[in-house]
Amino acid sequence: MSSTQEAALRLQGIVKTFPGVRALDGVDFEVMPGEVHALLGENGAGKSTLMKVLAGMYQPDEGQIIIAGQPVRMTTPIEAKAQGVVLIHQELSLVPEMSAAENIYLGELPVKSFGRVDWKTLEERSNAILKRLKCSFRAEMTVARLSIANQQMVEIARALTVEARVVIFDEPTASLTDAEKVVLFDIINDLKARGVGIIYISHRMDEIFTLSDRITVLRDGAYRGTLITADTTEDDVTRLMIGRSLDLSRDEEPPSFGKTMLEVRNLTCPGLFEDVSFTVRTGEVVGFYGLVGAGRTEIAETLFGLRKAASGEILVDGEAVDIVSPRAAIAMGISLVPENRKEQGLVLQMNCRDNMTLPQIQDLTAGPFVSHGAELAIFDQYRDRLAIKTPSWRQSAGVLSGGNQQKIVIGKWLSMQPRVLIVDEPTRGIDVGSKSEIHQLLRELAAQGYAVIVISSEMPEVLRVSDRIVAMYHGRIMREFEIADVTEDTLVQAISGIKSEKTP
Amino acid sequence: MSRLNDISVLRWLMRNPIWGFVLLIFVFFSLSADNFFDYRNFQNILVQTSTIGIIALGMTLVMINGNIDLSVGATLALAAAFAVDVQSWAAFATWGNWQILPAVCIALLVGILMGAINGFIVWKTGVDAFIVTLGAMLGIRGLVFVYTGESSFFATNFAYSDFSALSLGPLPVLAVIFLLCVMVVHWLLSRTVHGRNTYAVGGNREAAVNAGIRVGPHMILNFMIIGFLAALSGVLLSTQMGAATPNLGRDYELWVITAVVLGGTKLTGGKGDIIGTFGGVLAIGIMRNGMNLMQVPAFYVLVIIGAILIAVLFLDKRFNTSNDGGLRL
Amino acid sequence: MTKTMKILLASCATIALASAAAADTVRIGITQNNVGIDSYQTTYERAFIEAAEANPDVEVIVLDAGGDVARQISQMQDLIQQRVDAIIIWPTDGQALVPAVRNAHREGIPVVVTNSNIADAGMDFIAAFSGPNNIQQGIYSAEMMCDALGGEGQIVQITGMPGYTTAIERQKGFDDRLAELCPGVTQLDIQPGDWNRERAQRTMETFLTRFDQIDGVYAGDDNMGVGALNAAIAAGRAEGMVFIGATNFAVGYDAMARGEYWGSVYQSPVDDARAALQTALDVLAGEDVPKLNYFDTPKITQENMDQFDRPVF
Amino acid sequence: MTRLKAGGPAIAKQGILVAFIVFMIVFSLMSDRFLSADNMMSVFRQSAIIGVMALGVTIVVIGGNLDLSVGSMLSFATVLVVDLHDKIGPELAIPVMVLATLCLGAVNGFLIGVLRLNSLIVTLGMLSVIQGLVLIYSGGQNVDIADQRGTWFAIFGRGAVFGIATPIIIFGALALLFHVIMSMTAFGRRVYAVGGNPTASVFSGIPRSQVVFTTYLISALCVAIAAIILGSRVMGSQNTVGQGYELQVLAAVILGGTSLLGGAGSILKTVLGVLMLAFIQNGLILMGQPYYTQWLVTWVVIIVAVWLDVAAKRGRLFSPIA
Repeated sequence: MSSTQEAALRLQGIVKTFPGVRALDGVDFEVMPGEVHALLGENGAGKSTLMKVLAGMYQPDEGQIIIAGQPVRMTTPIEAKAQGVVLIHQELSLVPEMSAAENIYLGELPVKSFGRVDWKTLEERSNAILKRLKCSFRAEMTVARLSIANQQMVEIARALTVEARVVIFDEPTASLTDAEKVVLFDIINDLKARGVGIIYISHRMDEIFTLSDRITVLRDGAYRGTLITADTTEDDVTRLMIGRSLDLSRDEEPPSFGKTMLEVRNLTCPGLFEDVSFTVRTGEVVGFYGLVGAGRTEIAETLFGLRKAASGEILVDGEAVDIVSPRAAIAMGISLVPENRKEQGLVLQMNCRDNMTLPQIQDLTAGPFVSHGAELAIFDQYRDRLAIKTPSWRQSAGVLSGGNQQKIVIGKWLSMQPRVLIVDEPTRGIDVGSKSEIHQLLRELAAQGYAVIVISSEMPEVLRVSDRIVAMYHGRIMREFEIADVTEDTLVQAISGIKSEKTP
Repeated sequence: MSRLNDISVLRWLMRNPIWGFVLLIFVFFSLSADNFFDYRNFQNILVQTSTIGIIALGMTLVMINGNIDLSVGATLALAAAFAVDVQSWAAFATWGNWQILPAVCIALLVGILMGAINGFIVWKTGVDAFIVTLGAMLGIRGLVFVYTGESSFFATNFAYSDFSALSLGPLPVLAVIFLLCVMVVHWLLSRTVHGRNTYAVGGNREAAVNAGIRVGPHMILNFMIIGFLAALSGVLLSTQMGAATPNLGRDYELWVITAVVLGGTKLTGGKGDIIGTFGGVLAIGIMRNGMNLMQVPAFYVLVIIGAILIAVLFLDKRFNTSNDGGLRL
Repeated sequence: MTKTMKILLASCATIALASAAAADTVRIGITQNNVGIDSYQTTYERAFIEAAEANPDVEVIVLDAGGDVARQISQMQDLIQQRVDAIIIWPTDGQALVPAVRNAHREGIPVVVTNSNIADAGMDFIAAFSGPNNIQQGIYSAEMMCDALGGEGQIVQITGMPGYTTAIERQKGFDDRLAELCPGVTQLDIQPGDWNRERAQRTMETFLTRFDQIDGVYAGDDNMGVGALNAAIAAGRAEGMVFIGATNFAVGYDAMARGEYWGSVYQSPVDDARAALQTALDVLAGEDVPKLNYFDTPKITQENMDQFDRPVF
Repeated sequence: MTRLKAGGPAIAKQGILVAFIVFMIVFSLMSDRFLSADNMMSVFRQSAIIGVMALGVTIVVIGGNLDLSVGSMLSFATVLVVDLHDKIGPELAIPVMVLATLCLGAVNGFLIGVLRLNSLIVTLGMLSVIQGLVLIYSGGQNVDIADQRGTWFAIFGRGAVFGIATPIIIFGALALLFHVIMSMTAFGRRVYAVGGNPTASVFSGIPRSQVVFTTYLISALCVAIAAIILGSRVMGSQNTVGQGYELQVLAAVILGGTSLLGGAGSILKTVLGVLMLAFIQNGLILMGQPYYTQWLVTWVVIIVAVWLDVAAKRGRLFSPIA
């Protein structure tokens, strides 16, 4: 990476404004051939806008894009791809009813006469790319029938249809298992070795420190600095991102646990989870850790009345209960903050206040009417308590940042005064600053005497918030750890299905 | 037949339940209606279904795109009016039987134009196609009345209506045109880039935009295709009548949508095919024909067809939707 | 109730006896316009079936096009397919059925057109027409209107479903005759009421706000005429206004009896149906049947109404 | 240029209101009778039947579904109430008809709310089924009330209170009632939630099936009320009297800016949509235009009004899609 070398891609003074917002404010950025350059910033810092400018989806108002020394103008994704700039989207953007091959070459299917698709060429080329990615499925398969991870591979395969100069990965690991991550990192290293410049966007610090050569940080649409990864600590990066230092330590009073609030005995739902037993006490956070598909979310859904267990018992506060619906669960004091906040947590076009009071709207009435005052009182209380940033309760939930949306959902369930609070993936897709606030909040809730279950796929998260960790593998509980006894190694072993000595 | 073949036929029927239904009613009417199982009756069924069938092909494209077109009945009437009226224009008076040619061309162009207008509005305004074409359904019908002045047009040249009585080999020419359209649109949808992009735009519009597919012009093209097919259907219908009436094609949009949905195309887009639509069209055609032959009173036909539509939807939901993982939503 | 049952039983018995006796029956197919849209067509259908059942030598196939031209064309094909001996058609559209009738003609199946006639181009291919003369009915209504107003006044017209032959013919007969007979009567406006009483009522309400002086209303049938009458009564302007319709319905007959409705044209669906069947049978019997067989549809007014039975529909 | 100012003039977000005002001004300039009290009353009275039905359909659409069966359901209810009027008397005919109509609504609600079948197709099928049922019931005959002057049933369609026609009072009262229900009660909130995001609603403990089911019952109830007005106004009924009403009703709802995707819409704006359609019809006839010009005008008005609405929400006039 000598300074004499020509950058694969260079951005100079990029400005992009939207009505009322200056989304990018003079951003400089470069990536060298054979370099992995991580791009960091909180949600709303301008990363996505920058990526869309790079991928030809937005036109910058000011500034220059220089590729291999030549200033270029890219007005469509196809033009960007022709220049060798390829974006791999964060959210899967595949067409489910089409084959993997068609998806890989979407928008540029090889053509024969009369606009016919040249299937032979298409499938040959696609299979070659999948082979290069060490994928075990054929390109003729319909995408709808592939696993999420394989779908992600199809997404990545798209980048390899051209001789890419620059490949942009936008949160590529969000839905991948650890094993699949290893394959992905191999691919990135392979691309790197071929002299491709990589732009890597992620919220996960560990990945960034494993992969990247340099780190550039954006904040509020502006460039905040570039760091050499080898000479940097996580703390430096975080400070640059949020403008202050993050406190990651757990310096609270030693927790005091009360009575057993929730007890699950031999709960079984064939094909999803088997023979699951555990307890949660008041004042305690129990973390459920495991790979995607290990059955954690399904247990939560069963406890919330969304699934019917084949056998087993659920006891709330010592009483055996039959939970037939979410309404029943709510009546028993169980709350669930679901995994997917946009699809399961919020009615996006509804305003913040109405979203928050939705589960108890029936109880907030004065006569036949909903009491405006009672609703607003709840909203104000939880907006202050959770530090939700919104100009007004009238704001529709859809326009808030991910972190604030998640706080609305948490507020919605806290306001129900639950006896058991289940939080599934509390910080997925949320920036570092909000993440830490939510972790803090979960600890506080425990301290206030709530019985809390946290489901997470992120090891630092479970380690940080839990008092006890339940490790799951393939629908079964492999081991339970007290937080004091757990080590990263034993935890990884437990969730990978490696047998070890039982905990006493 | 080998066992393997049996299984694949079964599996094919499972994926295309409408053809199982077509088979069922075919056997039923063959056994219970006297004149049903007869080669000439099969010809009739094909001719009778061609009107709705040809439009249904276009509707399949538009619905896979995630749109809908409620204005096809009115477009059909407008095209029929042009096809019949232009023949009598003074400009073509000396053309003899060739006066039919410009008439048909103009009628088809009018259909394409109506489709283009719908498509353009859907693209540029971003208003839902259901609303745009609901408006167009009223508006184009208004154009028909403005153009015809409320009365029927008729073709003075019997050569025009003789066309519909022609046969090509063993099949009536209308049936041949219909089958030809089925094959061409099937080929278009399954083999060409435009056809594949139709699935992409309907299945995941964002992905299609990101992949550089120009979604707007793409949708306009599909609206033009359905406009063309509705006009073609109108021209063929007017050859059967030797005339065009301003009320022609009322409620056809509902029948067309019924046929397409019976054929397994999803209203949400991204899914469906011509084989299914063809089955859906035949199902309606056979039921109507068979019930006519069995003299089922018209009042009961309404109840039966409505109930079958709902029943098919119910069965499709039971057997053909992807497993939602047992979540009680 | 019991009386109907007895008649039914009796007719069943007759049929059973008759069919045992009959050597060869004729099969006649009928495709009707739109049964169920109003009582006239329904009564027609019922009368037709009754007339056919009363005749042991006739077997009928009764179809309904639901107002859809294309469906009527397919029904024609289906009837040809069944090789019926004769087809009776109530055309949904006079022009558009010409080729279908021509096909039947080519196949050697005689076609009798009922109620509203086929276009001129089709006259060569039909065996006969049987039905009311709609143009004449329009003329009658114009004459009554002229009479009632004494040759001076302002009127409005409410027509049937736009684009349908009966509606067009009645309007034509009325317009032409009125202009000829009574130049002193001016037509303020013509709007459709779609054979629908409620829609006619709405149309009339708008007329009433629009025009301060309306002396007479001509409606394409009594159903719409009574709708217009309702509107005028509600607005308190019915007094002295002349209402003239066509196809005398029971509601029109009753309104006439109350003195609110001036006159109409008496047209019996039972006569219509019987005439159609008889014409078809005559054709099949090889008799020399005239092309146009109009059955009588006389004027009915408050004065002469006691000569007519109250319509059953 | 083509971009509207963010949060710009509030008026830009009221597409329907703008269109409405423009139309009222144009019509009143073209015809001096248009704004007369008589004409206004007459338009209000005429729009009551479609209006009452549109109120129910608005609630169904906010809940994320469609109802195309209201047209033939209106035929069903009107024929039933008129036919039973002379057989069992109005005091029994009305409750029997309302119950029967609610049963049809319950069938819709069960198929769509509980079995989760697509509402467009189910109600399309029901449109056909119910039309068949009406014809089978009546044998295709018109039904009439014999004693038109003497029955107290006349009050619903022909009566007046303080000089205001009863249909207007019924429409107005129902509009207010439903507005209050949708904007101020827990049920209303739940309908918006289920229409906006059914999954999230279930995750919030809302009984989704029950809510959707209820919206169809309400729609059927509105049809029953409309049928009482219609039957009383006409004192008779044809079997196809409601044919085509479903589309006029839907047009009014759409014109009122209710999103077909569900979760958004307003009862009061539907009233505006209903009146707008009625004024277009009435105004054009007053101007002496042939009846089919109203179809052309409606075409343009629907698209422009919804376009303005959509444009205001996205902040720019034209869709950004390439």
